Amino acid sequence: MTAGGLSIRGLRVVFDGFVAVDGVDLDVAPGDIRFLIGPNGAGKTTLVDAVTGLVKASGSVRFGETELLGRDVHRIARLGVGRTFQTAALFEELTVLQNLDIAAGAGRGPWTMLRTRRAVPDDVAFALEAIGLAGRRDTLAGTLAHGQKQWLEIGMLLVQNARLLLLDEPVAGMSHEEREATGELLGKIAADRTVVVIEHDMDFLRRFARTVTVLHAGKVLSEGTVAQVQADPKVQEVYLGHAAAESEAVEA
Amino acid sequence: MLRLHRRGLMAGSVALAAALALSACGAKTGENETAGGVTADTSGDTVKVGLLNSLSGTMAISEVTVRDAILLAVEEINAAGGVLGKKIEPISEDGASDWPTFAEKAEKLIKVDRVAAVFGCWTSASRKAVKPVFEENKALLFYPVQYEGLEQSPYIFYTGATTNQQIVPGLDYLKAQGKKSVYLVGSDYVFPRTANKIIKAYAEANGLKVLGEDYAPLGSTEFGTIVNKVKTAKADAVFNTLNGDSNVAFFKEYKSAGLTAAAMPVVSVSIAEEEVKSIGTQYLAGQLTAWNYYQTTTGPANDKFVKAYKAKYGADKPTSDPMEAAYTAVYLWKAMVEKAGSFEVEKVKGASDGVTFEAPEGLVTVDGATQHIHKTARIGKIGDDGLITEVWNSGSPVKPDPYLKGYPWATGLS
Amino acid sequence: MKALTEMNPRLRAWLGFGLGALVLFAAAPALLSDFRLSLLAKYLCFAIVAVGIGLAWGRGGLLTLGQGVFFGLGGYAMAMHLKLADAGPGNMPDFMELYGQLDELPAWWAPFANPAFALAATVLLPMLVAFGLGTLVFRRRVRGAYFAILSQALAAAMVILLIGQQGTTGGTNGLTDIDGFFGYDLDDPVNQRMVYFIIAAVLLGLLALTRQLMRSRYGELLVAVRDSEERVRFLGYNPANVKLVAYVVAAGMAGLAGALFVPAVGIISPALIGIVPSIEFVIGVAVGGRAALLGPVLGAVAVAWAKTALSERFPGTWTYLQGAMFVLVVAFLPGGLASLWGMVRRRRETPPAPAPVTGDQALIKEVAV
Amino acid sequence: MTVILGQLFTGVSIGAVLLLIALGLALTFGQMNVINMAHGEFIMAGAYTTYVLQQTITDAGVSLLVAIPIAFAVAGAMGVLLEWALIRRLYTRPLDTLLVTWGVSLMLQQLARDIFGAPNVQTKAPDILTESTSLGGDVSIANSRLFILGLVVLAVVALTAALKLTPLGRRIRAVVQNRDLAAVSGIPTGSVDRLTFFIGSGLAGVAGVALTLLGPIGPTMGTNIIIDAFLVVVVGGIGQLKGSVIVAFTLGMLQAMVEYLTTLSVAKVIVFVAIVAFLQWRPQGLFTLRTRSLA
Repeated sequence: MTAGGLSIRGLRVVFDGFVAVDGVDLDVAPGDIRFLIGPNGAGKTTLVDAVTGLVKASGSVRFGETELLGRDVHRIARLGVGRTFQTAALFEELTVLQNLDIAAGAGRGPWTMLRTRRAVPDDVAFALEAIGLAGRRDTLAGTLAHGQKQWLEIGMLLVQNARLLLLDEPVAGMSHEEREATGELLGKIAADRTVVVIEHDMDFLRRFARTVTVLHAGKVLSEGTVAQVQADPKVQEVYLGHAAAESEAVEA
Repeated sequence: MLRLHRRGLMAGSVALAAALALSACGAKTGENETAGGVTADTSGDTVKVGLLNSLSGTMAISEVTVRDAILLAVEEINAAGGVLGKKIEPISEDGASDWPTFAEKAEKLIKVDRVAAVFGCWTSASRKAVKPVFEENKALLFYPVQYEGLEQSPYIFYTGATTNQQIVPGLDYLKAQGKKSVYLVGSDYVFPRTANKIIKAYAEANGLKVLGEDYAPLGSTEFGTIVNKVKTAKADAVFNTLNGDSNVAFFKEYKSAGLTAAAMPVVSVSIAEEEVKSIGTQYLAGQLTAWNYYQTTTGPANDKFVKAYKAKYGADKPTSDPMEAAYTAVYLWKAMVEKAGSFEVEKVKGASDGVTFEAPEGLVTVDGATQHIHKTARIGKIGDDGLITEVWNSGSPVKPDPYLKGYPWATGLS
Repeated sequence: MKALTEMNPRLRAWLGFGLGALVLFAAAPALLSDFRLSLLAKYLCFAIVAVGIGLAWGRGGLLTLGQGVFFGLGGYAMAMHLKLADAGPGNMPDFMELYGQLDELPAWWAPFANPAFALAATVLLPMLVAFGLGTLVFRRRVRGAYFAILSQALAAAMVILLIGQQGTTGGTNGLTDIDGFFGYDLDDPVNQRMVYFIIAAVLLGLLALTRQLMRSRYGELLVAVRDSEERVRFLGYNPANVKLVAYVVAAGMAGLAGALFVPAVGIISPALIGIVPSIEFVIGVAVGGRAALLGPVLGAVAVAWAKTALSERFPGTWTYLQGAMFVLVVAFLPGGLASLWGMVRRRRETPPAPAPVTGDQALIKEVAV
Repeated sequence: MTVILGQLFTGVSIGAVLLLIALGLALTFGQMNVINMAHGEFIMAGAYTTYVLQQTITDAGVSLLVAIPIAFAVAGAMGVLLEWALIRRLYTRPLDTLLVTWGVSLMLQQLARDIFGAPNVQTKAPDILTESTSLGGDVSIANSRLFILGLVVLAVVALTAALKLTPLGRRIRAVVQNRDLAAVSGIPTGSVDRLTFFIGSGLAGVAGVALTLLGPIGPTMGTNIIIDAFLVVVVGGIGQLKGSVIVAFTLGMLQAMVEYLTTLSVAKVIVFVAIVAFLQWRPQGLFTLRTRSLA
């Protein structure tokens, strides 16, 4: 296992007797862009919840050398684990700049916190450029277009200096152009980070996934490259031929 | 430039504040005071008096009736020609059941309205809050409610009972009835705690056993435990200094627990005719109260008072001890002013000793030394009709003794 | 052009402070009688509490219905010192001998004889209590309505405790009859004026401090926590600490206000601490505009003034009006009167931070699915 | 020994009163997450209903029994009105609901003062409810307390049955668990909310009738008890009645025992400390409807 990667062993999450994640083992290497797919209720989001400390889980989740399970959400975040949510969760009453500045600031000392921001920090300026919102930095986040909100979320992960990015349906509702842009952004980001993406969009997956894990009923069903997974009969069965059919249609 | 500007402004405002604060320093404590109080404005053909009662908030229930009684007295006096030829102009302020508000309104009445005297306050806390205001400004307050004693402000006249005119007679009565033990129940504030201290001292000297002492927070309505304790203590009587809503809950619980007036009578010092109405005779009939006045008190002065009150405010409105004391207070002030021939506070005070008034409760006399009044103590029994009838009285007015100096057992209390 | 817009808010703020100072230090004393000025002093004390509530509730979303507790702690600390000073060294305050029948000063009173200790305690004691309770409550993520109800219950418990210890706290009477203020005779109108100036200066100072807090990075973070506590957690902050700072600062302000209230009015009593006064502190903030800087101040002064003016003539009507203010302002104008001002004046120096919108709820639903 | 038995029953009866005043809240606050500070005034409305009825029905027993359904309807109607006029606009702003309903409670109190006068009014209880039942020896139980205990058991059973067994109850629970899903499934969430409010507020009215047997009937009677009721629901946890039931009786016992050993003031303070300590242990209360939501 590579240092800096995500390593999950025997992860189990139970809600009131319902087993949402049932003994998942998962390794994601640094530099990888891993897509998590699976039908509704497969446990994708729950897995991310468990990694980020939101729900209680048993087993082991290591990021690099550090065990994450049992830590508070904000401690896990400080270890360099960042996530986004299916619908953008931004501070809508604050500007783009303020959103990014807050995301960048978890490590700031009290003195810095109590002073007014005089200039735009370098990392924030860089992120503004990277997500293409430099021109809208004083806009209230709540008034951004849907795609821009998603980008802002990714920008917040960048300035947060997350080494492990967990993105929950980052391109849902985006136009084709926006998806392309997002995918390219992911590619750039992934160079020195570990990225996990939950996504239903097969087209997007084929374009940008480096590896894929298929979850079904809380268990890992299949794992490998896009081609390997698509070829897996178990996956085709679960998806009722849906994914395969779609891919054939696209290729045809 | 901007920074300079900011610093300059900041320095400027700090300096301004400091200069103002320093230049504003006045007398130090202990220095001779220059302020000599505020003189009442009696230049016109009317004289203003202040009415300071809670017209809103939790105490409004009781205090509004006191205000009504004061207004009745004012009206009667004006109809008879006023005081020293001037009509009384009442100015009513709302203390809002909030002690700092009482202090604020007292100050307003004295300084802004420049009244000749103020009538009002009910709770000890409101009196304590306004006391320094009256003393500072050398103005007069007439306080019409029975209270816990241990006070004698030169600027307050106390027309309600002090402890030796209400609580001590109540205990004397119990002792005369052959009661050997009492249980003390009270609200958690100054009056009950002080009253119970006096009761305990009395009990020790008179062979009465105090079997228990319990306090409920003001407004508390859960008396299950206290009544259970009272019941198991098996005392001969209960001495009740609860106030307000708590009385309702206490007596309902008391009756429901099977305790009766015959077996274990309760002597209450805060239940007058108005409260009887709201608790219900179903629960109260046969219980005892200690006051100086009841609506049923006999005599032409009371017949006139009750008749006038009901005519003005409604036939279903009972009269009670604090109302009578407030009504009396206005007449006493009138008598003092007339004796002094002046509205000036110091002259009125000087003339106060020995002033009498044929009050609804009988003859009352001002004791100039303590600024309390001689009052007749009365024990009453609550009847099925909601009225309280006298079962015992002290025979003659009792000399006020706020510090209980005339009672050997009370040494060490004050 | 750009320089101008950047400089503008700062300049405007200082002009605003200058104007405020002019009104408080020059106009009010010149125009108002001693009596009215002492009333204003009292209102300004409430305004100081309101500034703190504006920070904690308006910016932090912490609806604290127990500010009376901190107001009381500060007030009692100050009053205890003044009572001891009035009594003179070695003597006990008058009421203790009367009601408490104590032979000597209780140990916990003794340190308050020291003016430095008492002054420090007026601010630090409330902050300490807020820190203790806040740590327990926020760390366990007790929030929203739960926090409001708990803070209200705290006020109720505090009143019961104070009243129960009559011998050492004065019970329902509270501490009254305070004559001196650090050697100055409070009966002297000149000294009353001095107290007023001190209160006004403290209010201005705290406004400046709060303005800085609101505009700082911390202020932005606080709004973020208010709108989406969970999101902030995922960015690596512990929201409990962020809220704690606002709560503790608000408590300190309430304590200071209580301490200044004592020389201004001459009394501190449990009647100022309980559930009702605590919630009345909130009404002024709501009316003025909870998230604005000046809104709470003006709202608190206006409501207190209206109460004095109206309750004299129409005590019943005042209660209706007070109830109606809660209903109309909170339900239909959650930004308070300040938001009207904002609507009129299009441009704003800081991004608006109006009524908390429950971003959290969207998030909750989100992660729940 | 008799003391301890007596106190045990006192604890149970304090718990019964707590539960009775908290039951309606458990429904409106617990199930709908709406903090209704005017709940105390609905209790007051129930008590005044009893008083008004006694002006026409002179027999105390009959009027008390008649008062129960009528108070339920009166307070319930007030609840629906409040929900319709204000609360439904504020579902996403729970803290503002708290303040708004506080304002409503102030106005209702003043309204009561204007209609019935500031002083407390009296009602007559049927004689049997002012007596006590002996359990042998010195131990006896006040009939009024037994009546309230019976009433609260009845209310809890009826409410539980209604929630579990009737189609309406299932709808209420569906809305509680997932409002959006319920809405999509064709459940009219608006009218379900209003109905829940009707029942919750109606229960407050019934509590008001019962309280006429124990305490004062006046404009401020609601404010004195509302905080206790809220604490029961907060500690009991959201979304389940059994939490409130257990907590009400536990707090009742705790208060009775501590009060017996010390004083009522100390008991109140200790109960508060116990609640803060308890919330340290279980910040979401005793029982919480477990969903996968952020808690």
